[in-house]
Amino acid sequence: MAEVLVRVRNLVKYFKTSRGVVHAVDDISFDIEEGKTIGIVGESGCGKSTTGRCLICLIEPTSGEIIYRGQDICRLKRSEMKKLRKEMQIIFQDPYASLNPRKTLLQIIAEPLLYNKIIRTKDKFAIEKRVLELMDKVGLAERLINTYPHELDGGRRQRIGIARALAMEPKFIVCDEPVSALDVSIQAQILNLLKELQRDLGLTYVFITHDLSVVNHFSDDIVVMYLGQIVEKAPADELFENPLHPYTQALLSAILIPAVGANRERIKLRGELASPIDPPPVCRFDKRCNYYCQDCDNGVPPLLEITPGHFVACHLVKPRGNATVKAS
Amino acid sequence: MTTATNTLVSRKYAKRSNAAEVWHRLKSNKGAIAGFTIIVIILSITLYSILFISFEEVTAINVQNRLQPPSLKHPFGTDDMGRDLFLRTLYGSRYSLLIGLGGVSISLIVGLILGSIAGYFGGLVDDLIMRFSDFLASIPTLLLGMVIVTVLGQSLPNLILAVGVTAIPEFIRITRSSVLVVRNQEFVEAATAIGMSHLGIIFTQVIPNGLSPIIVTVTSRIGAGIIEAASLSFLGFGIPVPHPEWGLLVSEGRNYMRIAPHLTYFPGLFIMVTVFAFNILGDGLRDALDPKLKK
Amino acid sequence: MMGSEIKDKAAPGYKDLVLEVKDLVVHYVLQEETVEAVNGISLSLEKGKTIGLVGETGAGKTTAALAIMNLVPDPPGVIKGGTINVCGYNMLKLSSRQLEKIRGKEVSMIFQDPMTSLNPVITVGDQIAESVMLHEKLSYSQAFRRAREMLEMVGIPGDRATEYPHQFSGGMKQRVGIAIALACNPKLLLADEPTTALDVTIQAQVLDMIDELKRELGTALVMITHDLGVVAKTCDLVAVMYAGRIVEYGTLEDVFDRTMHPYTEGLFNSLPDIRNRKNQLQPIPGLMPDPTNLPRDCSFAPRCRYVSDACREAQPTKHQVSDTHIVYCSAYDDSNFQIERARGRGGNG
Amino acid sequence: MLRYIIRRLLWLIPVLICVSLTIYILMDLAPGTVIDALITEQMTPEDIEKLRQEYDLDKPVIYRYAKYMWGLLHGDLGRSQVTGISVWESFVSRFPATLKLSLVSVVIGTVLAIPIGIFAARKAGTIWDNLTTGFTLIGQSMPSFWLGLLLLIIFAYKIQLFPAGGYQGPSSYVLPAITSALMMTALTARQTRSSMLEVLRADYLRTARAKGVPERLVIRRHALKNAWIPILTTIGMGMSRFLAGSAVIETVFSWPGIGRLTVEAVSQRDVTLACGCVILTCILYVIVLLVVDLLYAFVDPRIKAKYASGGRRRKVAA
Repeated sequence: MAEVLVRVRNLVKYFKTSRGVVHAVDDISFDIEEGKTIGIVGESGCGKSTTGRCLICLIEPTSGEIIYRGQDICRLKRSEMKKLRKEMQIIFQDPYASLNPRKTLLQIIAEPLLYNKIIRTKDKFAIEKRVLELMDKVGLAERLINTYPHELDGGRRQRIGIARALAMEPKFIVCDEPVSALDVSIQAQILNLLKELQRDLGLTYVFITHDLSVVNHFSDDIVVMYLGQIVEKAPADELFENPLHPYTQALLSAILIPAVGANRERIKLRGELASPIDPPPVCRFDKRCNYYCQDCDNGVPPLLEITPGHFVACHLVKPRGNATVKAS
Repeated sequence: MTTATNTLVSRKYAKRSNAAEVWHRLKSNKGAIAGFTIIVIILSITLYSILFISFEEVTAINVQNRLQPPSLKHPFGTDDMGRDLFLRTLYGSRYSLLIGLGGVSISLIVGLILGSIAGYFGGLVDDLIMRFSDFLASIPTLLLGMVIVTVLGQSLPNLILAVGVTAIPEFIRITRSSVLVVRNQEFVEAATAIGMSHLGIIFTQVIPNGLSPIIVTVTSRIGAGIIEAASLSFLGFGIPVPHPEWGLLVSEGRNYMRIAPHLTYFPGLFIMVTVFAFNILGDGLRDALDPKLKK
Repeated sequence: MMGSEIKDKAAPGYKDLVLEVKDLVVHYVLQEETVEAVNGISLSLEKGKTIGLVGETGAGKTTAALAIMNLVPDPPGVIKGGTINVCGYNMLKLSSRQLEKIRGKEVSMIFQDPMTSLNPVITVGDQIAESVMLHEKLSYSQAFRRAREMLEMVGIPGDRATEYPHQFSGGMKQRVGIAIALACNPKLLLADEPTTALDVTIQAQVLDMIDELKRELGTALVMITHDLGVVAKTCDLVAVMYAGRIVEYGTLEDVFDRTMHPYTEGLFNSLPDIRNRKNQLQPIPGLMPDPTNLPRDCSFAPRCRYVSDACREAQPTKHQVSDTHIVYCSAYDDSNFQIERARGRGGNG
Repeated sequence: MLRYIIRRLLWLIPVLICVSLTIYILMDLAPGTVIDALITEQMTPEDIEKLRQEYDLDKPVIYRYAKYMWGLLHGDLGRSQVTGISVWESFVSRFPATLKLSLVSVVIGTVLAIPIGIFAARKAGTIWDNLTTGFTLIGQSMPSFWLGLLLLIIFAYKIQLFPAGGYQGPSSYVLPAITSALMMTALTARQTRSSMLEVLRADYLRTARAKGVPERLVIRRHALKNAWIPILTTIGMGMSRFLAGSAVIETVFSWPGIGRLTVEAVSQRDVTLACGCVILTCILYVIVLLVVDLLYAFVDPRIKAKYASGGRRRKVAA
């Protein structure tokens, strides 16, 4: 069993708005093992991006702990946090908005090096050497060193984002929908690159996405979120073979498989995502659920270990293996 | 690798920088080039007048020569005291330029600081600064200018101050909104992720990216400032006589509209051309700096 | 009654062919360069059928769809050649007044981004009623009643007709977009990535709904998408596009099970297989060519793993594999050539 | 909605306090006092002292301000320190002149500007667009006093078509209205052009065309309705700018409006009159802006919803 790198305990993030408190992330806990990839899936507004940003302290959680190698990073002082920043990085979804349009590729990749005084600003040769090394690692041609992001296509921009994240030799990278803005052929290039880097550098990933086939391909463990809460958590194989939460089942059945006749009858959900503003203290999925019954209004279901390693939060799924809900 | 040790690879692939790119696009904008040319001409006129025209020369009274129509000797004619209007108009360019540039610098500095604080930090600071800006903006500009000049006395620095203060709210608002746009971008988050401080982010990420609308406002505001100052002078709240400020010259010409309309034509024309130059330059800059036009 | 009206005007040879496109070429002429968006595509579609137009960003799918409506923004767009026939009307020869009569009535379109494609200051009811009033000469109250019916049909309570787009969620807005498009029972519907901006579960709902309505109304559908899963679910015919050309064309089974073109194969190999998570992705190397500077030879050649000298000499040759299946690839000049996907199939079955 | 209006009007109170405090104290601190104009050579120092006491000049400025504010609280704007006429009365007697002129110019400006702006936007990049852009830029660059004087020289002195000034009869409106309408037109046309350009790129216009809406209606019903907000802002700004700058045009055409009244008050150090004028102009100013904001709600349902929910905007992080 690999060592646990990050422990998330009772993470909560609320946003105050004029219309009420948005419960973006509402009391979630999970562990991230070193050298592995944990996938977080869910639809828009389920709080997956907020979780990712909390994990590396880009936004401060309302409450809860994020324990990185034994230290609660939410309680660190600025200077201590600055040291830790080098170990944790993020790759963003939008390769257009995540790069400063006024800087060249060289400046963008060198920025973390200079800012953290890893290399002195004056040492132009050392900077360039390191930048070229990183560009080579992510598959960017040397001649692009002086280009601006807007001159490049989405795939190459995403490579810049990866090179920037790698510059400080991090151990832990949050990938926030890194391929969802890319075309299929480019998406596969980037996914392979990320895998290769993980193998070579021993990286730990949190892979946030809404694309289930990508997360299945890419992750070791999968966390399924719905309206700010974890509904199911299991190793990828287990989750895809034996989904237990009604929402996960619906989600999996909605995947469109690119093969003739492969698309089975899908589980139809009622209605649409409820509002994350001041939700009632019951199962968040209740009214849309095909198995909705009175039990479902008995408070928020706890996340229970049903079989070893497989956690589900549903009033109808009880431990000891006799799941009432079966995949159709 | 061995041969490259003493030349930077980045130099090998050197190309146009962002600023050079904007300049390139500005060059292909005919309006901007026209505006730029006029501004250069006016600047050289100002330089010429500083070097070669003395204050005595433009204020010396020569009654025999009064109210002469334009001629070869006096291209713009002479005024009611026989002073050559051509020299006076050339001499006056310095006031308008100083007021335009000086006024904008004041409002730019104050607006930039307050606007970026408000936009970046938000919350209570934002509310306070915006209330201040609203308050300042709810006093009609010309009125505020008149009061400032009246209180502090009629002089060039006070006129600059008056023009500057009245434009502060505009700069606060424009800075704040462009900071707000930039600060929610992902690359600002990326900067936080590499451990950058607030100050570092403001200076390296937010300001360079929020600058375009501010630059455009600066150019068009210079023009507006010149008109405002001229209007104040015209109403009698400007630089005192006998300084040949353009607005004052028009105001003097007003008394002789029937018999010597040239006194009104020329100084006003100079105001208009100068302001036009800044406006059209601002217009060109707006196009050149617009990221939407970038490919 | 509508049918007879059309048949009177219909071009000779029109039977159940709702759409026929021949050698369509569309370029965007900009100041400094010309974007060659669509470079000679041909399609035909019968009543009630669905064709999938598949390709990546910049393949020219959207431009092709806009050209079918004769809505390519001009300038800079120029339709350089070809013919487009919709329900017997020659779209490129009609006056703008005649076009306005056909758009929304015979052919209509659903756009990709439901957030921006509805007018934010007009109620959704009025937006639906507008096209009914224009095409069916109904009074406002009759048209508005129809608008409410349409909303009900796409699963939105009719009472919400008086609300504005900002009061709806993304999935609901796309339903409104569909209601607008279907308000006058068009013969042909163009759907430009109708579900790309939506969540997975909502995507499934919307696709099901399009499918149902299509069947109910007998509408022919052009489904533009980059998602092979969507194609598998909805389409009868598939046209795979690359750099403004169709590279492979056939029935769903032709293209998916008897894949011929290396690019189509590359697309399949780039997709993670949900049934086998351990398999390695094989991305197509390199990038799509710059559409302002397309090569005169096969534009896929630089990325193709089967490339040979013949590919670099001329445009790929057309091979009619079967009645329904066409592939444009010079490699098939050699009758023994097979792509790996086909070899694998041969080995297994 | 009503809550929003009330909140905006309540906000006037602190603004007016700040404005009056600033103006009053600044004016009071200015060199010279109002009695300078009243002192004659025959006056003895005692007489002058009596005069000073009469105007409370022996007391601190805060005392005078407090006294002024006390009056203001009771709806009394005080009397002019120079002429002794009630500030309210002189303002009310001068206000119609300014209002008529500003309405005429706003109407002319809007009616001309919007078609010009739409025309330029639809012909963007052509010679027609460049011509209108040139015209609007010149319009914006012309100092209004100069334009006014030029018109006077040509139409009042050279061809004597219109009166040179004054405030009687429709013909006296022509020149001042043209002067102020030109500024208005230039500003509004430019704004209309750029906001139409923005809207013409929008996806929903494509939707409208795709459902067969005739081009004329696409522009009128779909595009213009969305372009209104920035145009309204500019019209409101133009209107308030007119209030602010009315002094200039009124001076040129000897127009008996509030702009001239204020200028006279400030130059005569008539603190009460000046302060009263500033306060009343401010109120007008804020009301114009409020009306513009309310018109937004009329054209854009999203803004209406925002006002209805109290009007505070805050970003919701995703």
